[in-house]
Amino acid sequence: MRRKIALTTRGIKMTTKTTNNAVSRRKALLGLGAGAGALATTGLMPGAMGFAQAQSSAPIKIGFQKHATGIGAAYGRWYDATTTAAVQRINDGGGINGRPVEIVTEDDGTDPSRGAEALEKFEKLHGCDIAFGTLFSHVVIGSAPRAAELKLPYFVVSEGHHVASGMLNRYTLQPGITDVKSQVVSMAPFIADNLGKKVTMIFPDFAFGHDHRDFFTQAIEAQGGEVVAKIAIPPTETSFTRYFPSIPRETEVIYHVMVGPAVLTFVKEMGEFFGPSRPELFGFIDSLEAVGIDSPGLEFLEGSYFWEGMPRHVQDGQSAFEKTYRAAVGCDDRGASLDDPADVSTYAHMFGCWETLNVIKAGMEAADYQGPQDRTKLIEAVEAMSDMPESLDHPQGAKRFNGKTHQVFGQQFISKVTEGKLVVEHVATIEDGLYEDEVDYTTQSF
Amino acid sequence: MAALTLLETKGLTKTYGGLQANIDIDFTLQKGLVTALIGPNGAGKSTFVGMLSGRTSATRGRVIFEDRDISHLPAHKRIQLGLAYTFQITSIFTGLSVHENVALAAGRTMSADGNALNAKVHQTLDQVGIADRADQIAGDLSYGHQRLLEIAMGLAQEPKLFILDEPTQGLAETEINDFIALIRSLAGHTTILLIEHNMRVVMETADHIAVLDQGMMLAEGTPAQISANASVQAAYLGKTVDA
Amino acid sequence: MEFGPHLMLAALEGAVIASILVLTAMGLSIVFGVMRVVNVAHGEFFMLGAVLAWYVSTMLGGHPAVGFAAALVIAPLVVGLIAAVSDQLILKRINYDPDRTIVGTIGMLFIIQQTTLMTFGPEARPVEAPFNQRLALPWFEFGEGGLQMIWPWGLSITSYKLFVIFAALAVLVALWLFLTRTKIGLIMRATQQDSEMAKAFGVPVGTVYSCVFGLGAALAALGAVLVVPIQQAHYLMGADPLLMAFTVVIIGGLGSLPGTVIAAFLIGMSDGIISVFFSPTLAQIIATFLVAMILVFRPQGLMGKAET
Amino acid sequence: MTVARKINALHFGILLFLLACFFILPAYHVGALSRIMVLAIYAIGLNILFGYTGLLSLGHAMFFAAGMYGLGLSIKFLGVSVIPAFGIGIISAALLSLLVGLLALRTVGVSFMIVTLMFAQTIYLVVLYFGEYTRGDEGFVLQQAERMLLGFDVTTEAGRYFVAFAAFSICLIGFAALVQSSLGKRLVAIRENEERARMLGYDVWRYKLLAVIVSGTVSGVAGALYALLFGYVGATFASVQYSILPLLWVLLGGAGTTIGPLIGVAFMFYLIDASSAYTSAYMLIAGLALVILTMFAPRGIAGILRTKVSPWLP
Repeated sequence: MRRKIALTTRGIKMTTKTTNNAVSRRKALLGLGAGAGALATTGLMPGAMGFAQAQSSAPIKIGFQKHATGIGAAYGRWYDATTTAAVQRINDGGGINGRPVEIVTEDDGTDPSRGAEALEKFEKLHGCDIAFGTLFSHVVIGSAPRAAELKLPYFVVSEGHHVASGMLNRYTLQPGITDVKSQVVSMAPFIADNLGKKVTMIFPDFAFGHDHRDFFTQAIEAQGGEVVAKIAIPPTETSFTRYFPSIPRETEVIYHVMVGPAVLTFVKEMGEFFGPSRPELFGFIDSLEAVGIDSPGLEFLEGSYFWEGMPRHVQDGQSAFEKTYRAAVGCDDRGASLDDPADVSTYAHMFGCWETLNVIKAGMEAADYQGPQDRTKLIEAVEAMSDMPESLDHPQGAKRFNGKTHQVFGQQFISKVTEGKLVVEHVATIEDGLYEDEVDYTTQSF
Repeated sequence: MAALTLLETKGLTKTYGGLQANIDIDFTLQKGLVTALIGPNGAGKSTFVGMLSGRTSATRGRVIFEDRDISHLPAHKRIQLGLAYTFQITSIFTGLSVHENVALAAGRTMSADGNALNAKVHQTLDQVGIADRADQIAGDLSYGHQRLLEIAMGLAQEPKLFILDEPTQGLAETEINDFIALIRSLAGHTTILLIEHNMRVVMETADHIAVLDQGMMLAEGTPAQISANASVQAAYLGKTVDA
Repeated sequence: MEFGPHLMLAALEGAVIASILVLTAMGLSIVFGVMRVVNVAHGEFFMLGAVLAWYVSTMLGGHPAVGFAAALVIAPLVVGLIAAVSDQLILKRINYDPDRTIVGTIGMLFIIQQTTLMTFGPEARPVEAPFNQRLALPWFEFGEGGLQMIWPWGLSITSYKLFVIFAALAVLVALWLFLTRTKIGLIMRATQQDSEMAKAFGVPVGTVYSCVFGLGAALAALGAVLVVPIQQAHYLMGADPLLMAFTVVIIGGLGSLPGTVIAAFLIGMSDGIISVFFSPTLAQIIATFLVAMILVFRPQGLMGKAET
Repeated sequence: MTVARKINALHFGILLFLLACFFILPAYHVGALSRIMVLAIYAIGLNILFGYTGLLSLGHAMFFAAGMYGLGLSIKFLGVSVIPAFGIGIISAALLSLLVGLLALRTVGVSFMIVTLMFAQTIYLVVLYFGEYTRGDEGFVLQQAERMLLGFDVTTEAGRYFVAFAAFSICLIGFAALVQSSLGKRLVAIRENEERARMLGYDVWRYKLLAVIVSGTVSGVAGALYALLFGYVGATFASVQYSILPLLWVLLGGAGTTIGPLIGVAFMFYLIDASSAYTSAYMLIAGLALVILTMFAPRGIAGILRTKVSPWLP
């Protein structure tokens, strides 16, 4: 599979010379200065080949399902910002197969039915080449059947296990972000070795929480630990203190994955409950995406641990790719908007949009994608991918794509809150997060 | 005489909280007659007929209709047995047409066969004199016509016992004359229990009069007997009469 | 945790929930009682209160208490004004027809929500509490040496949460005085009893309605300002208070203010206490179902008069 | 033309138009219409109870969900084919509505609203509680192979459209017949004046129960159909939002009219669809539209037609 990747890279070199889209000079130069190494391979010199090889210079249209409204709106805004930045970079680099990329955005309202409608619009109204997606699992799962019926490749950035579980279909792929099962599995060794073996889990009582419950219980047992209590909180809950007494005294680690607007309350009330004598805390940053770690009431998190898909705060030894990426999406050293330090991004997830778009680009170039008739070729090209080295295309780190399960795997970070900063303590490798295949989509017909 | 009794009450009593609205009323209603129930305001007349029709549940006592104890039947079952009831405050389907109002009243017993039902509706509307308004929305009718419509809805059910709660209230003099004529035309085949304040209507239509005062049956008799009854006069003179 | 302390903790939490709920529900109850309309946008007024509290406290800066105190005054006033204006602009013109009011207030709900999303954004934003000490609570137990005072693990409340309970009580008392001792309060209650009669006596019913609508919204906003240091301001936060308040008002018995208070207390507490005995979601299922069954077997609510 | 003829002509005209739409309209609108028709069935379900009987339920999502999960779970776990699964979906909705009717009809007015709301919320939480089977909020997918209707593929555009069309036709014609029947008139009588209806000898409670069951079952049909045609079953459809939506559709289209539900769904769909092309603030536009409609067209769109153009509208 290595060969294929190399080919792809050559493809990029050949075609990414210029673009007819308006070029943001400032951003391009910024990128050039910051990530010189990476950019040398993709090249940003104007002129030369142009669209010579492209049969058409019409834009490649990518339908973007956005959580513009509804419960996922905070994610939607940053997914949008990242997508815009990634497309800008792709277009600045000459587009895909010599054609510029155009993003067509539709609000999915964070609702499965609206999500499916958005896909319909992409296909039938906007004439999109592919659809590109969204975070919340129910939207993805509600949309995926339509994608298959419309024969519209649907690239999701949801971190759900739905793709790799085999629940979805050949048209749905998740090549830019690791799924929750892998994330959870890769956390267990660190927790068992460093924090404690008796774990109480607190999670929302819906599928996302159940995934955590099931995968982590298995994984921690494999490490010789045990889950001493599982506290499922109803998703509509807004106050939590009354649930904490169910935490057994013997608990050494609390594993929490609450999401939604009430999580701040959750963390705050947990702090108030335990006071000075708390067990170790391990959480998923999903809880605090788009929320400043220095928000009032979160002082209690000092010294606790978080999974991060990508470190929100700049770490020592930051890679050039990371630096360029961070600047491109408009985030400061603390993962907040450059314009407003109170506007914190969803940094641990949104890189998935950036990377997914680059995978799409690589896939389209490998498949010599010309139009909707080449969609299956595109899917096959992506399925054929395997290792993706760390690069500006993959600033979060190297990835390994599993073509059979349509799921990508990458490294995961465990950060400790240290003086109000998320400092990476441990990096779980790709291997830590691998698990047996549950499906082989490549055997399904198109 | 027993064979001619249509409805009978035994010890019928209603108390609201501590207030006694009807106290141990024993009453018989003769088949085929027009009986008027009179009494001063607050005497408990509406409560009494409410308990007959089942709108109001009795605190105790029995209601016997055609030799059958109906005390525990809900209102709609009593209506199905052949009672009809018009409300003191006009109660019609204001959003529906006059025709539909009467059709709903007649339609319970008749099959949905359009023609027979239509004929019945027209005949009934004719009877009360508003056939020309069949297609109007009931809520648009004048007050007097709405009262007539409600009477038509009662008639359309072809009741064995027709209870009218102050049917002439608010009617003009000519309309009252028409009403009197209508009641007279029904006399003989439909038994009528009439709550009425207008003494002219009572005297011109009733075969029999019952007087209720302070929740108790004060007197019963023919119009002539009642007119001459001293205690009835006392009851009326002692209170405000709003007829 | 031991059963006793757990129950006590749940009861304390229940009291906090009930305190916020009672203010929100009182607002809805007054509107419902006087105007006989269901205000579906009531939860959005609650949300606006929380959002405004964030704006006020962020703009003022300084000690959290300054911003909080300012928000306590400003947010209810502004929200009340917005509500009164929308009453004049919309509800008055549809004659408070029940069905149309539902559609109209759903429309208002969308407008308020979207406007907040576009200005305030989709994030949950915290407001710092003016004070927030953790207070460990003791528990008494019969041990070997007789009655012992122990300090169970986790049994605590914060000073701010205690403040919320007392603040809600204070507001209730003030509201009661307002309704019973002031002229405008009496006019409101007279209008509630019989708006036709009130009109006949020269009460400007239209103005009273606007005031009532404003007052109802202001109470919701006040509840939100109190809650926002515990929970966070978020543009979708209005749905839950709306449903809860609506339920409280009906369970309490339409138009019965004492009933509303009792129901808020019952529902807030039961929410807390049932959770001691069952797993969280099951507890919510049971609590929700019980609320429905209370109404099934007492359709007029706890303090309502039976309809005949 | 007699009124009955006009009414029939109207309904068949609408159906013919919908049929023609498949051949005339661009693909996107064909897809949109199949969704609109399914949701219009849901709105018809609510309209029977709310528009014609005068009972406002705020919990109809539970019936929609009963149909949806009845079909979805029986396909997923019992492995039955579509037709029996559809039957199970409908029976689930019918049983649930019977149960809810028996309990909730002890209440009237706002209490009825709250009781139905609470029952629906209970059902929603139950769906989450049994997440092991339902996959909670995330829901689950019905695979293409599981969605064959007697060898007929409902996952194609045409398949979906014609199944939706057939179901909608049956529901609209059945609904129109119900409204014209003496049963329908009695329901209206109860809506207009319950006490009068009772004092005409009608067993009001029994008619209301019947209305709840018919209404709930029709809503369940819509839910089962939705799962079948769109291949997804999820808790979102049991949430409060999906109880409020049909109410909105019915009120917008015209409560107590036969064509109101379809008009309401289509109007709302295209309003959001059109405005979302220009702005992400389509909710603002939808909100304004609601306020304006309720101020100037209180009886809904079909209501305007009835007062301004054709008073005979059923």
